[in-house]
Order: sequence, then structure tokens, then C-alpha cells
Amino acid sequence: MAGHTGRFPVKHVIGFILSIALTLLALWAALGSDLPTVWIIVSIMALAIIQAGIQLFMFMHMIESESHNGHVPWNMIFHGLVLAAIVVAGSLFTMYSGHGSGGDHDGDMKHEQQQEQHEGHTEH
Amino acid sequence: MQLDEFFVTGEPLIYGAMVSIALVTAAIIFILTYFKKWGWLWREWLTTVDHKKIGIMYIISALAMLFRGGMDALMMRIQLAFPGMNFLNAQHYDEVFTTHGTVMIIFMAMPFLIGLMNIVVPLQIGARDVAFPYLNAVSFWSFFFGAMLFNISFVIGGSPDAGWTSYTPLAGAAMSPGPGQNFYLLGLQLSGIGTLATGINFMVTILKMRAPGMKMFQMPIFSWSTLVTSFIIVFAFPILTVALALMTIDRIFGSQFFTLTGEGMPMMWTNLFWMWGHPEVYIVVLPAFGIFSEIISTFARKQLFGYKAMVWSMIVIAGLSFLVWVHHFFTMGMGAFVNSVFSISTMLIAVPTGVKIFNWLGTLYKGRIQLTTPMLWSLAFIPSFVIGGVTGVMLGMAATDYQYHNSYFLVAHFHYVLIAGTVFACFAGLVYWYPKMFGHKLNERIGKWSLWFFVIGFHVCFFPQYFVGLDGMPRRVFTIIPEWMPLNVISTVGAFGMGMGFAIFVYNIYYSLRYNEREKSGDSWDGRTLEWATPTPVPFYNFATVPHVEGLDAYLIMKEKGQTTFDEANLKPIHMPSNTGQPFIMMSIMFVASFGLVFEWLWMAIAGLIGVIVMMAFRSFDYNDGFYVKVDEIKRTERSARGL
Amino acid sequence: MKHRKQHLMKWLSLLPLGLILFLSGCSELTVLDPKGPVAQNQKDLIMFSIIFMLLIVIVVFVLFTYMVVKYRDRPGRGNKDYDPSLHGNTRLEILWTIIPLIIIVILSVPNVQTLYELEKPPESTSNKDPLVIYATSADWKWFFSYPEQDIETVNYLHIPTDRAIEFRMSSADSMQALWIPALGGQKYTMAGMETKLYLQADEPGMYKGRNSNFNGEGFTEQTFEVHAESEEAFSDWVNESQNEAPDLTQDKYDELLKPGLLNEMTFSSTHLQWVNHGTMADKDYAIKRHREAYKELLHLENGKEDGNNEH
Amino acid sequence: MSAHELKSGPLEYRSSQGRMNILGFWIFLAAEIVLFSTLFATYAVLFGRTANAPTPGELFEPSTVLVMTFLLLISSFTCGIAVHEMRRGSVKGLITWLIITLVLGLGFLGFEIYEFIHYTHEGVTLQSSAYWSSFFILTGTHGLHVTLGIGWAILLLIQLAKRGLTPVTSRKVFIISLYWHFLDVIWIFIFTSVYLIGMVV
Ligand code: HEA
Ligand code: HEA
Ligand code: CUA
Ligand SMILES: [Cu+2]
Repeated sequence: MAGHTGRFPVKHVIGFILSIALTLLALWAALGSDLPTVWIIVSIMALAIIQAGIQLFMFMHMIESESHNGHVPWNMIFHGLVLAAIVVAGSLFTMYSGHGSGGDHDGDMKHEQQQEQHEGHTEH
Repeated sequence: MQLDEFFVTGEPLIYGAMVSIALVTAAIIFILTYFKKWGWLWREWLTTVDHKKIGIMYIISALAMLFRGGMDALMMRIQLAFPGMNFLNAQHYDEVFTTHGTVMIIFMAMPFLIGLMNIVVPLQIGARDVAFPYLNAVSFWSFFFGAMLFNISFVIGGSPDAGWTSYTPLAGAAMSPGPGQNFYLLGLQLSGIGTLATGINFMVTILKMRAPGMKMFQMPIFSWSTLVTSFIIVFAFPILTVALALMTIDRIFGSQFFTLTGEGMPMMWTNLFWMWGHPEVYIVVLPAFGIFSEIISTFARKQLFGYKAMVWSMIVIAGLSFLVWVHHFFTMGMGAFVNSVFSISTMLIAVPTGVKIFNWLGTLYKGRIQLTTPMLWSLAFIPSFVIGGVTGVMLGMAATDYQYHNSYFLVAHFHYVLIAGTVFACFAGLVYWYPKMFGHKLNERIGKWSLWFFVIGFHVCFFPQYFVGLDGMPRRVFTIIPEWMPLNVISTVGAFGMGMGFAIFVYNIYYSLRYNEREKSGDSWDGRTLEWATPTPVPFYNFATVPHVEGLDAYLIMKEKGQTTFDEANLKPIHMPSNTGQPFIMMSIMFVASFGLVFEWLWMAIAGLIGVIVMMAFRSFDYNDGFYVKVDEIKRTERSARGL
Repeated sequence: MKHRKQHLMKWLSLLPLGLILFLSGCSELTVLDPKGPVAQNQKDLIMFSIIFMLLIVIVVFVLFTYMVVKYRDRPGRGNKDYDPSLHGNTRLEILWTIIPLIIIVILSVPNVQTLYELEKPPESTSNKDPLVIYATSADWKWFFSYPEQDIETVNYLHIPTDRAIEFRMSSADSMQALWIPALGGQKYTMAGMETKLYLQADEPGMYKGRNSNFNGEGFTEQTFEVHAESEEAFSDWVNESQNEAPDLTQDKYDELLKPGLLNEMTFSSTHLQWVNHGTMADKDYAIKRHREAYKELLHLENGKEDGNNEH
Repeated sequence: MSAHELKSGPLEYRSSQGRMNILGFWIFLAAEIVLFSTLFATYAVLFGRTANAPTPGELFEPSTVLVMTFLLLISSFTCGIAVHEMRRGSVKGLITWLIITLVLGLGFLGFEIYEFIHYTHEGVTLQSSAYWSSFFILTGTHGLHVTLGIGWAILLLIQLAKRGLTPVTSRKVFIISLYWHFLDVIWIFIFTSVYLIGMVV
């Protein structure tokens, strides 16, 4: 890989600039823009994932033929991320389905409503 | 804290246990001193990094834990057969099933299998040790001290009593004060760290240290099962680590994760526990599948039928195992949609498992089946496990699980899979690889007696439980109504049958040590894989010359070609790691730290943790790079081992 | 050797046989002897699934027996029928993947259907409004509040037959589960949230109910009785209770909440006036009041405090 | 045990033990992803459950968080440069950049400690509520990792000074660089899902 032996660490500098830019962008999206909350969350999570990818590929030498480790590191990290998705999404899915958390005195509430309640959650 | 709070008091059973523990300890100390074996113990065992010795230590510990868990089981069975006798009261019964479940799964099944992996996998793939021998020793000692920590709760401080699942808020500080639950948390945490390290270790070993020429799809199936299991370990155990840590912090430092106060969410524990817990049950069954595959293929004298399908089905099972955890709490009221999703994903596991069952049957087809003891254990597994499996699928149907859940139907299911799967495999594997480990076989005749007692006892014990479950008998009750009595008595009889089986098994170890002839060749069963290519007992470096592998069943091919692993012309010095006492010392300090935390003596916990960190720093500066075995020494060892 | 082999066969053939025998006598097992539409629904599904499971078990057992008997290495068998080169068959692999998959699909359809049905009151009595009962579990007893009737009972339940019961369930402390096997499956009760369970009795009678989710020392004894009776008998009981039973005061209630076992009791008002454990706000109601009671480890004489809940 | 010693390529990959250790560490990092994701899941599920304590929106300070984020981002960059220097064979460059990395890491830790103390003064602690428990444990676990990383790197610096660049020391440096970058990855997610979302919602 070219970056290793040359004097100037091009890849690192590009990665660095990108990550600073992405951070600022996320900050702006969250605090400066007036997107709907859902979209803010989606977009800043997307930015975070891109930035993580930059670290992994541009800083961490995840795929390097000299390592003779083939695709295993990539494979493991990939599966780690899949598991992360399962754990986070799965927990939210199961913990906030059906009985919800913010059950109110009115037992007839539908579960979608309960979920919203939970997210608002100020009344408790 | 008063001394009488420290020691558990007031129960003849426990005084008895204390006395016997004290006596056994004294006896061990006496024997070691009398025969001047302390040095030997330290040099040969406590400081070893040899995967074979570590494996043996795992298995001995696991057998001891099987004994302990089995005693718990017998106590429960006595209580349930004679509820009027008040053999155990409610509190004791609760402690007993909690420790039974935990000990059996965490400190018996997993270490037993990990022990077999340790002994067999490096040999099967033609390696001289695991990738990280030092780490391997750390793993073992962390398991060992974790198990010790958990087991001393019986006499010091009091046992945990909230079930092996330890659901909050019951297991929280408010409802379960005292050290009992802390023992559970820290015992599991300590051994869990070791398990995670084992997972990493075996993944790297299998991925990087296979003999030259051995492609992934030429690997013996037990090694494959170890790889897949390690994968599950690596991804499942961190969840347990976190869950345990959170509950520990709740209990000791007053956080509010799983509490009723502070808007905590107790059911999040349930969720996290099963996110680990379900993969866990496959961690203990996939290696078992691997063992059965090896044995069935060896004694059907045929290559494993559908090798590729066998491997892929394991991979699919591993993947699915992370997607079904909710089936353990269908009854929590998540609604029809969530339950439908997880119901279907659960039942899907039947498909790859079925593929395995039918491929085993295919292996038998047109074979020449030799009914040796390990083969009989494996054959007993097939029909028994299918019963457990199909009842698992019934549990997986959420709409009817509402009726089975928390009943003896469930208890019957999981013993059918855990015993017919895991325990049979442990016995089968131990008998099968016993000559490799100790240089002589176990007696076949006594072995078969033990098998029949255990297998028949097993069915007599657990088959009736399906029906008493359908009759509405819940699990975890210490006394029962008369309607449930007859089936429970039958069940208890069966449990004692299993006890007899186990006792005969232990006797067989003694008997064979004394009377069975020693193995002359390393190939005790006319084996097919590389572990049989080594002489018996296996030299500490395993292979004098590492063979070049050309296909599945590598040793079979070598035998046809007349090759061995002792190619005198091509010997080179072999690099081996040095023994070290660090893992043992480090983990005993960890034990002290954990013990301190159990009693919430923070000074002790902190001091211990500092000790561990110092040990790690020490290790970082340790540049000992092992040593080389000289060619002469290899020659001498091999010649004597092979009787040349 | 031969003898032992036969032994094995005899034993193995006994298993499915035993299963069939047991099932034909199944009417004695509570779960398979339903007393209401919900349990009936579940029983039907159980029987449906058992047929497939038996089928699978039989297929495997037959194949297994065939293989072990036929390909055993008996003296004198030699190499007849021995084919060590046989190592796989793609067609077979596909076959034994597809067939189980089909079975799973066949099982899933009624399963999912039933799951949705169980979320609603039973079809058969949809003309009547369900009777609402708040079921509150607490270590180690049950409170049943009838808001419309303004009655609260401890450790027993009266319900009219042929009318759906809507249980609104929650717990004052540990996680528990309400299970009346004769009437249908269980569901958990948890502090700070409300779960719902629909059950119904078609036949009058006395059924056993209990907490089925382990919650400590008194768990075994945390049972209750369900009196299912005609609508008239039920209203008689309601009237009688309203007239004769004392009011439930908050002090009294707090006292009862303390971990321990209780006898059956009846009150002519409900605790819902001041606390609903199914809401986040009241989640810690019991734990706040009774922290100390939890801390002093309870020592019940063999699980029984003075008096027990049989009458 | 190692037959395959390489003659060329980065030092850390030359011995087979080096390659195995690095692979093992990647697998460990995969396990760490799951570990942190469990903490994130807990955080997400307990989000909003602040009980009577202040909400995150009331307490989070964008400026502090931004400074922390930049400290860590820069340290990840300098750590990358350190490995770059190592591969050029410059021990001095390596040590210099590694020290810079550590100083930045210490700066991060300082701010985190300040932040925690500040919150305590505002009346939220680990015990306040489910939400705050999960907040402190999630960020605290990350902080603990950073602390351990710093201690570990200091040990390595001593070894580098004593032994220079060998297959063993360079393997160790490479592994800790993976660790350090990884902590940055985790922080990105903490920054996004804890702080930004906490301030938005
Ligand atoms: C070795 C351990 C092990 C194994 C392998 C399994 C295997 C399975 N388990 Fe089990 N299980 C446990 C250990 C195990 N389990 C434990 C310990 C518990 C309880 C824990 C506790 O609460 O304390 C439990 C609980 C448990 C539950 C929770 C029930 C409840 O709490 O109410 C469920 C529900 O779905 C379930 C399902 C299954 C299924 C579907 C399988 C499947 O993998 C089975 C697949 C196998 C077959 C189906 C047989 C072979 C297949 C064929 C011959 C093909 C054709 C078959 C069909 C088409 C059906 N298990
Ligand atoms: C691998 C796991 C494993 C294994 C092997 C076993 C083995 C056995 N189990 Fe266990 N069991 C669990 C895992 C396991 N169990 C789990 C996870 C639970 C749930 C716990 C919970 O609810 O939290 C459970 C719960 C459980 C219960 C339900 C308790 C309850 O809910 O109230 C029962 C009841 O019968 C039981 C019985 C047995 C018996 C009789 C054996 C037998 O197989 C044991 C056989 C072994 C021996 C008997 C060895 C001892 C030998 C001797 C002592 C020699 C001398 C004896 C004689 C000569 C007689 N177990
Ligand atoms: Cu609330 Cu589950
Ligand atoms: Cu499961």
C-alpha cells in the first residue's frame, strides 16, 4: 500500500479531514438545521456509520494483504456490526411492543399510542 | 459482619457439607504432602500451558461439577417424590435448583466440551498447540476460580436462589439482599471472561494453524463445530458480560437498570439474558454434534455422509441462534406480531437440525456399525434428541407455549436436548478420546453397564415430565399436589438410575486405570483424523513432523499411503512455549477481588484489581519466547513412544 | 451383544407407543382437557402439532432402527452391503430440507392465526362485553379487582361462564404469571405495565389457578381457586360480597401487600381507587413501602405461614 | 511453533505469532462491538426514563462535547501517523506521535471527568434514574477503555525506548493503534446517539 512507505500519510490526512467535516455536519444537522426529529436521527446515524467506516478502512488497515489474515478481520467486524444491529433494534422491538412501557390508567390504549407516549414520556 | 452471617448456619445438610469439604481438602493436602507431590502439581499442572493438560484439567473439573450438579438434582428429585418428608424447605429447594441449573450449564457442560476441544482440536488440525497457549491457561484458571467462587456460596454467605435465569426484580438488591446473588454474578463473570478468551483462541487456532494443505472444507467436523461454536461465543458472551455487570452495579452501587424504582426496566434483564442464553444452548450443543459426527463416522467405518451439508447446517444454526431469543418470554405480552416473528424463526432451526439428523442416518446407511461404547452413546443420542427437538418445536409455537411455559413440559424438553445432546456427547467423547489422553481405554463391559443405566434412567426420569407438565405442574415448585405424585415418583427412580450410571462410569475410570491394558499404538479405534496419527501418550509437541494434508479424513489417507507423523529424515527443532505460573497467580488474585466484591468489601476488590493490573503489566514486559526442542530429543521421544 | 441389541429395539419402540397410549388417555391431563374456548383453541393446536411431531419421530425411529439392525457389524456379515465410498447425495439433502420446511410452514399458519385470536376476546361470546377484572400479583398472593362490581378478592376468583373475562394484569413487585391451565395459557404480570389476557369458562366448575413464574420463597403456595358459575350464581355472589364484605382501606391494603401468604378474603371496594400498579407512576408503590420487609429474609415454615390458603 | 517467518512487509506481520495476535485482536474488537452495542441497546431502551432527575437536554453542553470529540478525533489521527512513522522505521517519530496521542487522550479524559463532576453538581448521578445509570455506564465504560489504553501505551513506550522496533514491539504498537482507533469509532456513536440525539429529542 502506497501510504505506508511514502513520506506523507495522504490517506490519514484525507480521513482526518473527512471525519472532522462529518462531525461538524452532524452537529449542524442536529442543532442548526430544522429537519424533523426523525430525519435528524436518521441522517446523523448515517453520518456516524460513514465516519466509522473511514476509521476502519483508512486508519485501521482492516484489509491489508501483508497481514495474511485474508478477509477475516473484515468478516468479524461485519458480523459484529450485524450483531450490534440485532441487539439494539431487537431490544427496542421487543421491549416496546405490545405492553409498552408508559401504560396509562386507560388500559384500552393501543400499543402504537403507548409507544409514542413512551417517547414523549414527560407526563410521568 | 458477624461470623455466623459469614458462614451459612443452621442446617445439618450444610454442616455436613462443610465437614466433608474440610475433610476432602485436608485429605488432598495430606496426600500431596505425604507423597511429596506439591512440586509435581505446580510444575506439571498449575503452570502448564500445554493444551492437552489444560484439557484434562477442564474435564476433571467438569466431572466434579457434574457430581455436584447431580447431587443437587438428586436432592430435588427426592424432595419431589416425597414432598411430605420436608427433606428440603422452600428456601433450600430454590437454592438447589438455582445452583443445579447454573452449575450444569456454565460449570459442567461448557467446560467439559471446552476440555475436549482443547485436547482434540489442535491434534485434529495438525497443530502443536493453540494459537495463544498462555491465554489458554488464563482461560482455564478463570473458569476454575469462577466455579470455585460459585461453589463456595454453599457454605460461605449463602447460595443464590433466584433461578439460573435470575430474573429481575426478584434477583435485585431489594428482593434478594445478601451475597447469594453476588456469587452468581461474579462467578459467572469470572468464568465468562475465560470462555470469551477461549472463543478467540480457538478461532485463531483453527483459522491460522491448520496443517499445510488442510483446506477449510477438509477440516474434521469436530474442528468445524469448534470454529462455529467459538464464533457464537465471541458474539454472545459480551452480552452476558454486560448484563452481569449491569446487575452487579445495580446491586452494589445502586444504579437503576433493572429496578422497580427510578423507572428501571426489569424485563430488560430478561431480554439481555436470553440474547446470550439462547446462543448459549447452541454453544453447548454444536460441539456435541461435532463429537457425534466423528464417532458415528468412525464406527460406521464410513466417511461422514453429506459433510458439506453438515458444515453448512451448523453455520445456519449459529446464525439463527441469534434471532430466536424471544421464544423464552413469549408470555411477556409483546403482542401477536413479535411472537409470530420469533415463533417462525425458532421453528426454522428444526430444518438445519433435521439435515444433521438425516445425515447421521445416512452415515449409518451401508456402514459396518461397530457397537462400541462411544458409538452406543452416539446412537442413543439420535432418537432421544429428536424427542427433545420436536418438543422444542412445540414450545416454539408461541400460541401453545402459553400453556407449556414454566411447566415441566419445558423442563422435560431442555433435559432431553441437554442430556441426550450435551451429556451423552461428553461421555461419548471422553470414552472415545480417553486412550489418547491417558494411554488406555475404558473398560467396554463396565462402560456399557454405565451407559444402559444412564440412558434408561434418563428416559424414565424425563419422559413422564412431559405429561406432568401438560397436567399443569409448574417448574420450580418444591411441593406438589397428589395428582402429580405417581409420575414424579417414576421420574425420581429414573434420576437414581442416572446416578447409578454415573457412579459406574466413575468406577470404570478407576477400574480401567488398574486393570485395562495400555495402548500400544496411537491409533486406538482405527481412526480417520489426525489426532490418531500421534503416538499415545501424545508427546508435548504433538507432531514430530507435521503431515501434509490431502483431503478429508487425513489420517485415513496417510495410512493408505503408509505415511506417519515421524519422518526421521526431516526433523527440525520445534519451538514450544515455556510453562508459567502467571495465569494461575493472576486468576487467584482475581478470585480474591471477586470474593471481595461479593461481600461488597470494596477495599478488597480494589486491591485485587490492582494486583491483576500489576500482573498484566508484568506480563507485558515478559519477553520469554519459549524454547526449542532439539532434534535428538524428538527422536528419542518418538522412538520410545512408537516402540521403535 | 445380540441380546442387548434387542433390548434397545424393544425400548425404542416403546417410546412412540407410550406416547400414543398416553395421548389416548390424555383427557385426564388438565391442559388437554379444556374448560373454555381459549384452552380449547390451544389444545386443538397442540394436538395438530403433536400429529406432525409423532410423524417425524416415527420416521426417524424407523429409519434409525433399520440402519442399526441392518448395518450392524455382525459376525459373518463381511463386506456385504458395505460401501465406504458413499458420502453424500444432493437429492436427498434437498428432500430432507424441503419436507421439514413444509411442515414448519403448515405449523406456522394456524400458530400465527391463533396468536392473533388470543389477543381478542373469544369469538363465541362476542355478543357480550367481556367482564373486566384487574389481576394484581404481589409476593405471594393475588388481588382480583372487579371495578364494575366494586369488589376485590384475595386469592380466589368468581367468574360467570359463557362470558369472556378480560384480565388486566400487573404486579406490585416481582414478575409473576397468571395461569389457569384449564381455561388457557399464561401471561406475565409486571410492575409498571399492564398486560392483558382473555380467558373464558364454558363449563361451571372449580379450577386451579396460580402464579407460574418463580418469584421466591412463597412461590409454590401462590395459588388461587377459580369458581366458574352461571351468570345468576355469579350475580348472587356479587351481591352477597357487596353487602357483607368490609371496605378495603389503603392501610389494610398496604398491610396485605407485605411479602407473605394470605388466606382468601373479600372486600367491597377496590384498591384501584388509589393505586394502579400497571402504571409507571405506581410502579414502585409496593417496593417503597416494603423495602424493609424484603430485606429481612422471610422464613416461612416450609413455605407456609400460619394458616394456608386452602379452605 | 511458527514456520512461516516472512522476510519483507511490515515488521508486525513478519512472524506468524505476530499475525495471529493481530487477528486475535480483530476478533476481540468484534466482541467489543457486541459489548458496546449491548450498552447502547440498554441506553436506547432506557432512554427517557429519567424519573425525577433532569433530562439530558437540560444538562448536555454542546461545547464540552465538541471539544472532547475533537480531542479524540485528532488523537486517532495522530495515532495513525504514529503507525505510519513506525512503518517507515522511525522509532523517534513513532514515540513522538504516540506521546502526542496520549496527551490528547488525557485531555479527553480530563474533560470527561469534568463533565461527570459537573453533572453530579447538577444533581444527577448513577443512582438517579434508569436513564442516568445507562448514560454513566455507557460513557464510563468508554472512558475506562481510554484509561486502560493510556496505561497500556505507557508500558509500550517504555518497551520501545528499551528495545526499539522489533517484530514484537511493532506488533504491540499496531495492536494498540487498532484499539485506539476503535475507541474513536465507539465515541463517534456515543457522540451521535447519546449527545446529539439527547440534545435534539
Ligand atoms: C442443548 C440445548 C438446547 C437445544 C439444542 C434446544 C433446542 C431447541 N429448543 Fe430449547 N431450551 C433449552 C435448551 C436447548 N434447546 C433450555 C435450557 C431451555 C430452557 C431454559 C430455561 O427456561 O431455564 C429451552 C427452552 C426452549 C424454549 C422456551 C420455552 C419456554 O420457556 O416456554 C423454546 C421455545 O421455543 C425452545 C425451543 C427449542 C427449539 C425449537 C429447538 C431446536 O433447536 C430443536 C431442533 C431439533 C429438532 C426439531 C429435531 C430434529 C429435526 C428433525 C428430525 C427434522 C424435522 C423436524 C421438524 C420439521 C419439526 N427451547
Ligand atoms: C446440562 C445441563 C443439565 C443436566 C445435565 C441436568 C441433569 C439433571 N437434572 Fe436438571 N436442570 C438444568 C440443567 C441440567 N440438568 C437446568 C438449566 C435447570 C433449570 C434450573 C432453574 O430452574 O433455574 C434444571 C432443572 C431441573 C429440574 C427442575 C427443578 C424445578 O424446576 O423445580 C429437575 C427436576 O427433576 C432436574 C433434574 C435433573 C436430573 C435428575 C438430572 C440428572 O441427569 C443428573 C444425573 C447425574 C447424577 C445423578 C450425577 C450424580 C451422581 C452421583 C451423586 C453418584 C452417586 C449416586 C447414586 C449412586 C445414586 N433439573
Ligand atoms: Cu413489561 Cu415485559
Ligand atoms: Cu432458546
